[in-house]
Amino acid sequence: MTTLETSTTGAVVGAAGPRRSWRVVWIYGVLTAIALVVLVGFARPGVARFGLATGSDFVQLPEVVLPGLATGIVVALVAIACTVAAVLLRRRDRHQPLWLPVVFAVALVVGLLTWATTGAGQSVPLPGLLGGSLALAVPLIFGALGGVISERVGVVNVAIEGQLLAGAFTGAVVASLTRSLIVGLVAAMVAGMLVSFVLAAFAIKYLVDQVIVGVVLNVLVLGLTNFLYTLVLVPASATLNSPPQFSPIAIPVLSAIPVLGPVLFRQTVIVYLMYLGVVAVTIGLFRTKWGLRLRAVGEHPQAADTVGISVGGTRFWNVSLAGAIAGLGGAYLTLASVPSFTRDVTSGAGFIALAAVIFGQWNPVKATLAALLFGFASNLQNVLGIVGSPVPPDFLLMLPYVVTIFAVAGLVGQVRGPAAAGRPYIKG
Amino acid sequence: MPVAETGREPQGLEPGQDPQQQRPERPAEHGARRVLREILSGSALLSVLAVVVSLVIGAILIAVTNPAVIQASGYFFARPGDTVSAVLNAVGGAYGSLFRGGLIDFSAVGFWAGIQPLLRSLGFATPLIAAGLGIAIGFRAGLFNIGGQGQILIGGAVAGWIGFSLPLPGPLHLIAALVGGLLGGALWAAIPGVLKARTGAHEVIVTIMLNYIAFYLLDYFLNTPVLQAPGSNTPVSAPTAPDAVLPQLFGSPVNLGFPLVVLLVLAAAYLLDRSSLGFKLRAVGENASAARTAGIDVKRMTIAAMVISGVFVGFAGAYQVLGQTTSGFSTAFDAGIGFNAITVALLGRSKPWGVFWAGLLFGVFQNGGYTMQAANAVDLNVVSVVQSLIVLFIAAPPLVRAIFRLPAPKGARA
Amino acid sequence: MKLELRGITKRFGALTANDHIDLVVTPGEIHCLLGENGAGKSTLMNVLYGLYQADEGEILLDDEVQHFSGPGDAMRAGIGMVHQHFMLVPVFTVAENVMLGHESTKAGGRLDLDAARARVREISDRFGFDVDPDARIEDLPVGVQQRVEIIKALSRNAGVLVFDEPTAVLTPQETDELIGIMKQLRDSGTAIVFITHKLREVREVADRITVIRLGQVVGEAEPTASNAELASLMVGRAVELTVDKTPARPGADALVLDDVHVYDLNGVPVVDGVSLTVRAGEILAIAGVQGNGQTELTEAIFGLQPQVTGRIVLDGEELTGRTVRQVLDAGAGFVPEDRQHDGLVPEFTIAENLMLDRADGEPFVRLGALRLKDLAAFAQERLRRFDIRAQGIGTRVGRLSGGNQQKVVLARELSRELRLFVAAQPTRGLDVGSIEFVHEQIVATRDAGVPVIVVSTELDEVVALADRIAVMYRGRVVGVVPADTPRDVLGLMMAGEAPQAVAA
Amino acid sequence: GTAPSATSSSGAASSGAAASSSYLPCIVSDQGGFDDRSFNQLGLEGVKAAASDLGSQFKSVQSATANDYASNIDNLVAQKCNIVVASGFLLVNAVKASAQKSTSTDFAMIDDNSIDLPNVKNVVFNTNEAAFLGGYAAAAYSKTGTVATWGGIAIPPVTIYMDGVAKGVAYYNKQKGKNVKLLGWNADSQKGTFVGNFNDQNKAKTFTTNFLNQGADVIIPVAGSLYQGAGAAIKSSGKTAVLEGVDADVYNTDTSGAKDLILVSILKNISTAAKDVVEQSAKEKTFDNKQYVGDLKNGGVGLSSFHDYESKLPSGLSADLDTIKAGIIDGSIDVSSKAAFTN
Ligand SMILES: Nc1ncnc2c1ncn2[C@@H]1O[C@H](COP(=O)(O)OP(=O)(O)OP(=O)(O)O)[C@@H](O)[C@H]1O
Ligand SMILES: Nc1ncnc2c1ncn2[C@@H]1O[C@H](COP(=O)(O)OP(=O)(O)OP(=O)(O)O)[C@@H](O)[C@H]1O
Ligand SMILES: [Mg+2]
Ligand SMILES: [Mg+2]
Repeated sequence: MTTLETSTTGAVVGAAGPRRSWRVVWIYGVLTAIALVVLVGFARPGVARFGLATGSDFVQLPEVVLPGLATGIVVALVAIACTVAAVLLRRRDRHQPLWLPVVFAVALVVGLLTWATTGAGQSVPLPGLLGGSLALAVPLIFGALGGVISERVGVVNVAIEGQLLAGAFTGAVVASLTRSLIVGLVAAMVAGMLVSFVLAAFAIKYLVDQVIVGVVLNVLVLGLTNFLYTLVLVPASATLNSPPQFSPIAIPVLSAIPVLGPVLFRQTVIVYLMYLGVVAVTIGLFRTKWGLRLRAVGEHPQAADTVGISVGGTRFWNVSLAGAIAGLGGAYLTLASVPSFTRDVTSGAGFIALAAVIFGQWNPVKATLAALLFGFASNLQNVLGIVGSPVPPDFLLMLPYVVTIFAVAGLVGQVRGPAAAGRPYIKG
Repeated sequence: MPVAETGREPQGLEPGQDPQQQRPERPAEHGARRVLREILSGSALLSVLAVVVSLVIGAILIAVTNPAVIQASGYFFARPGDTVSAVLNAVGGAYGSLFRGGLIDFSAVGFWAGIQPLLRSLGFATPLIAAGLGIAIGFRAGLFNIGGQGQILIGGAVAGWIGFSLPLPGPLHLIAALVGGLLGGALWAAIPGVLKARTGAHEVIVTIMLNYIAFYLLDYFLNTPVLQAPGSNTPVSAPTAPDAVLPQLFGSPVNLGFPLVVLLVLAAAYLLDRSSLGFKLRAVGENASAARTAGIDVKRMTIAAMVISGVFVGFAGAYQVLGQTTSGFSTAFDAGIGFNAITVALLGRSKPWGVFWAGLLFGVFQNGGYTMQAANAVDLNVVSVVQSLIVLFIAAPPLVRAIFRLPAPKGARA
Repeated sequence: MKLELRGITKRFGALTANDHIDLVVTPGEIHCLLGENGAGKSTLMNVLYGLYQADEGEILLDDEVQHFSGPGDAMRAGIGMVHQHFMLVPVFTVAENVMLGHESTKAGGRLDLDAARARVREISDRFGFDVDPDARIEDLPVGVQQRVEIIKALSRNAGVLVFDEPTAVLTPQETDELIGIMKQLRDSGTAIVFITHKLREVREVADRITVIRLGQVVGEAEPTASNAELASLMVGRAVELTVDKTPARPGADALVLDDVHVYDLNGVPVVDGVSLTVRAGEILAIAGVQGNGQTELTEAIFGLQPQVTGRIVLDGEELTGRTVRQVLDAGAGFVPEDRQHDGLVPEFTIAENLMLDRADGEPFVRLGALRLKDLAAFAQERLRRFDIRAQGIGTRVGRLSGGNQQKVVLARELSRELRLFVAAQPTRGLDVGSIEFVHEQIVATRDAGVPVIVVSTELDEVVALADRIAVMYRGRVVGVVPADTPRDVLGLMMAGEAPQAVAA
Repeated sequence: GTAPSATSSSGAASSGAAASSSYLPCIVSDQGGFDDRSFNQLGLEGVKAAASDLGSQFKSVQSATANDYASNIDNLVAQKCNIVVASGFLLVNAVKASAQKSTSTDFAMIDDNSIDLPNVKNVVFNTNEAAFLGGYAAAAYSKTGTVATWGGIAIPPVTIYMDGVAKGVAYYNKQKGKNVKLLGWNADSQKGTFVGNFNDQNKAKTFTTNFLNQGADVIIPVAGSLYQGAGAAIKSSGKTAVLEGVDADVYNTDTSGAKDLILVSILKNISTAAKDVVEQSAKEKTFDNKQYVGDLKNGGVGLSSFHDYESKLPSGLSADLDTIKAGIIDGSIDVSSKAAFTN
């Protein structure tokens, strides 16, 4: 009954396990060399200016002015230090801690930003750069969380795009009708869940290949929302497509932290829900009974079955939960970001979220970081474009996608997903 | 004697007998015959019913958004007959147009005129089949190629560029453009293949990203003299030179692309069922470690599968610019085929002739949809809703059986 | 706890896997179930464990009728099972696996791992297991994994414990230990069902024996019954239990391994300076506990390991650094140890699997095209010659029983002109009838003048087949000894003792 | 089965008024669809208005992909449409092919003038003229001395606006000796900021925020309905900034609550043009293929009223705009754009 007898998205065939070994070290080396050549060798005269404050900050921070060449040298030194650390850790067969690539990446980004904006007239507002990255990443993060849960329980979730879109549409319509944001939010979750129900029902009950269902659901939801948008929403947009909007809430103390405070803690409820979601899913997956059972079902359904865990039920409810979470991401688009639904408003975010799931190795925190990286690259291209960049816009628009490919090919490489993801469980 | 016989003789099957009563496999059976047999077997009924259910759901969408129906339902309790007849009018009209526009127009004079719609549908089916074959070959090798869009864009752009810029004579021009398209698709598909083989990068991520990159790359070149029509300032290419256009056959709406895609189906069937390469691809797709142990170079097969997949998808791209939008293309000439091809491949169960029929069905729906929209003001999105429902229902026979309360087939697993 | 099965019948479509089976197991008894592959033993146990619902019949525990709708019910009723294929989540720790399904939690649903660790330690100590609760399953040797399975069952206070072919993957020492554990459990009043194909174990441990053939109980036997009697009862005919082989007539040195090292992905040597010579027409058996580098060594010969140093030479031809293809083309045949994972493509037909390693050229491929007629004729011949029980050459291999699957692998590997034959765990999980056949084929290959390496964790098999025996321990060859070396010496060598020390 | 006859009144999600004329005007959209709050929508409005004037039915079909253009047009012809309005330059090839085959059908080709056939009337707009005024107004209105424009994708109907805006800002600087900065578009290098599509409101919002962070207080998004994202950005930034609409008078069409942010709209009167062409074709039955060029002079393009902002304008701006408009019309002010139509 299944067309795709092979494992596709979820279970990556891994003749060998994680083969990170020396490759990562090489990447450090190569990137460091590039940084050295570009940032120091081709240093541009002048300074780069970074704004740290937002207009409404409590404490107004001064602009940071970085001299092009000196910053390049410092960044190169940090990069070299990171490379050396990586080599040493590798030598001693130690695990590479997560902070190392983060420090390395941050250093390189600072270097790149400085280099690219040295001598430009404009200063780069850092909070804006980071805040925009977060804004672009929010739907991706929700989608990725849904993806992680779904795939961890053994159901490949290609339908994230459909879940986001259904959430966006339903959230907008219901919030418009009821004038209640909370009801809209719940409706978005329900809509995402409904899409998941279909995925779960077909994948679990009817054993249809999960990738088929996912792909088809995306088409179905896009077709349906387009159809209803044109025929129902547009003629009655005042009643059906003018939802209220979540307004940002500043968290007292935290939002006063320089630079990061306003970025992270002057946000809407949905974003706070997202923080909670990342933490809850992470703790839940790895520290609770729920997570243990969920992962067991995704890794070895038969083993779970033999200890009395209902594989179908666990999959069904968790896939539904995943849909609800993705639905929240859709609601962000139409209730928090821009309060109205427009056709195909997700425009591919679900696919990027899927990439983030895999890129993040099915780990909620890493997937979140992957989504943030993508958001950052998207926003960076825009900011660079504004500040004045010699690169044609088409190439800037490619930037986030190229960055993702490089990251996946270079740093992540062969990743192993939940062993049973994509495979229907047949008892016996 | 310590062994106590119970004296009962086991009544089970002979050891050599397979209990499963499966149909004997006939690997050598000819493709078209096998398809025919599959259609005539029990699952054909289910497929028809799946289409019926999907059309019914589509009909509900059409009816509830139809102005006449909405109007009549306003006084439903006074005159329910009006609502019913409005529904029948709306749905009957829409599906009548779908049939008339996609398959056969019985109101047309003469056989030739009557099947014009079908012939036009073949034109829409052609790229879907070609790209669907490419995706299916990827599936069979265990690779999920979501990059159809990018491969079509690059393949088509190369074909188009050859088609309008190279001064080649006669048929050579067409051949060169076609080959260029195939190579362009292959090249773009080779990237995820090589990255997967070399670094293990997941093809799903890479192909998604390459779709976007191809789009912006094409956009860039459409704004430069490389692709932009001379003297124009719109990002639209120059028209394909007449001798690089796929010629119409016998004055019908069908062009050479369709016979070529039939050849592609045969080639794919041959590749998968009859060739050494296909055998190895399938082996890698089914069990990569066993293939490796048997001396098959898994990495090379990964690259080969992606390249071949890209060749087929590239044909769809070439077809788009040499047969469909021959008067110059923009960034949108992929027309969603890259994604629809996934659905087509899935509906066709990744088998070449299955893909062929699935592509044909989608082509008919697409073409009929235009007439439905023009004649009955039914939004085109209904078609994609119905198409996706068909795939879902066909994939889940038990559901269709449950809907129609059909008995489960004998010997179904517990 | 007393277990009684009454008239259990289980059908799969047209096939009756269990046909009115009656079975009584009393507390403090080890009850052996014997039967050839596909006789219906696992099915019966799966019914007992609630994984399958019986079509007819009932299950009684302490004379009370039970209704299990799933394994959860069975476990709560006090039934534990050590499955033929381990039911452990590889990426979980021991403690996590043990607690799975009956987790104790702290506030907020958080796992109480400490409690689970304590439970693991407690049971470990009781039976003298040495199991680290925080070790990940995939990092553990098979023997230890099995202990985890046992801990899992005991942690739920199982009164009836089922062992489905638990010794198939164990070393003699581990088997002995397991048998000790079973006896200990029995003595503490547990009712034990023990399924195995190894008659020696049966006689060693069984209190009663029930033989199943084709889904029916065909008889009961006493533990004192001879191997031959048991075997013929199982198979329904007389079975040759000893390998009938003439002394080897070894020829010249054929395969020479010189200081071979294999490194894993972290650069740790898993094969650590192995030098061996195999002569034409002899069987060199490599014995050893699972996970001491045998797998990697054979894979190194076939170019399946990425990091290999040293020299591997076959008939003067260097194999080191060659691709798998080149090694196969040099005339090497390989039966990998995990046939389902590495040896076969389950979705492919028998015929297709028979050409898997010859997909590039003659005789099945010409000018890139498959020659299906030739393949079909060849496959028919193999089917007959290797007595592969299947409906036909078009049957998918995944539908065959393990024994028949193994025959397909053998039929493929032994159909080329061989200059080297390597068989890893060639009879793992096979019944006596199939073992007999496989052993005959291996000996026949040797007699044809081919150098043969047999890797086995099964001492019976090693002793039966070998002309010489090399024992591996921790990536090194402890010693190469004659075939008639006593079992206890071999056992000690497998634990790392040098042969001189053992002999002394 | 028998289908309802092609011209039956079952068509068109339409006026509903009883048809008094058998003349059938039709319109086909490009991929943006008729709800793009931009030229497709305006074209449809024009056709609707003409149909209601004529007392006729009308038909409208949407295109979802590039594959749809030719079939949609052919099907409209088959539905016996008297005139087919093709909305957007992407349809040009399909129109050309169909017009050659169907010589008895009239065509109106919007935003392109490359077809030279007796039954095709090209309708183009010198949008840069109006955008020039918009740019000037933006520069004059800006308190921060920074204004910004960005587009959906880089196609001429979009960049022609951005060119005009750039020229208008530069003209303001020259005239007033100021240094108002325009972000997001460089008319010389033809490089600037684009969202990459016309759907992604979240990205539109984020990008607008980036411009606001750079101090821009007048934003001119040239991307159909994506102005909503820009409006949301201004609202959530808490800054005082305004938008300029494009194509339609967004002050009137907006339903997203961005109305109070609309300083002014740069109009491209597609609906009037479409209506005129249809009525010309219908009433006089004398359809001419003379190109229609909408410009400041004939009112085909222009600036909308400043609505709520009328009272907040810098003094003299209205007069300046009138002068400039005259200058553009008489050719004394250079508004040239690389994206403009040439003949
Ligand atoms: N899930 C199933 N579906 C259909 N048939 C099955 C299934 N499981 C087992 N069978 C059939 O039931 C019969 C008994 O199988 P079972 O696994 O119980 O044998 P067994 O005695 O355990 O063999 P072995 O010694 O090889 O483990 C087999 O012939 C097999 O064909
Ligand atoms: N899903 C299935 N459908 C049909 N038959 C099945 C299925 N699963 C297992 N079988 C049948 O069950 C039998 C036993 O399968 P199983 O995997 O238990 O092998 P096994 O008992 O371990 O055999 P062996 O002991 O020889 O290794 C096989 O004959 C196979 O044909
Ligand atoms: Mg068994
Ligand atoms: Mg078995």
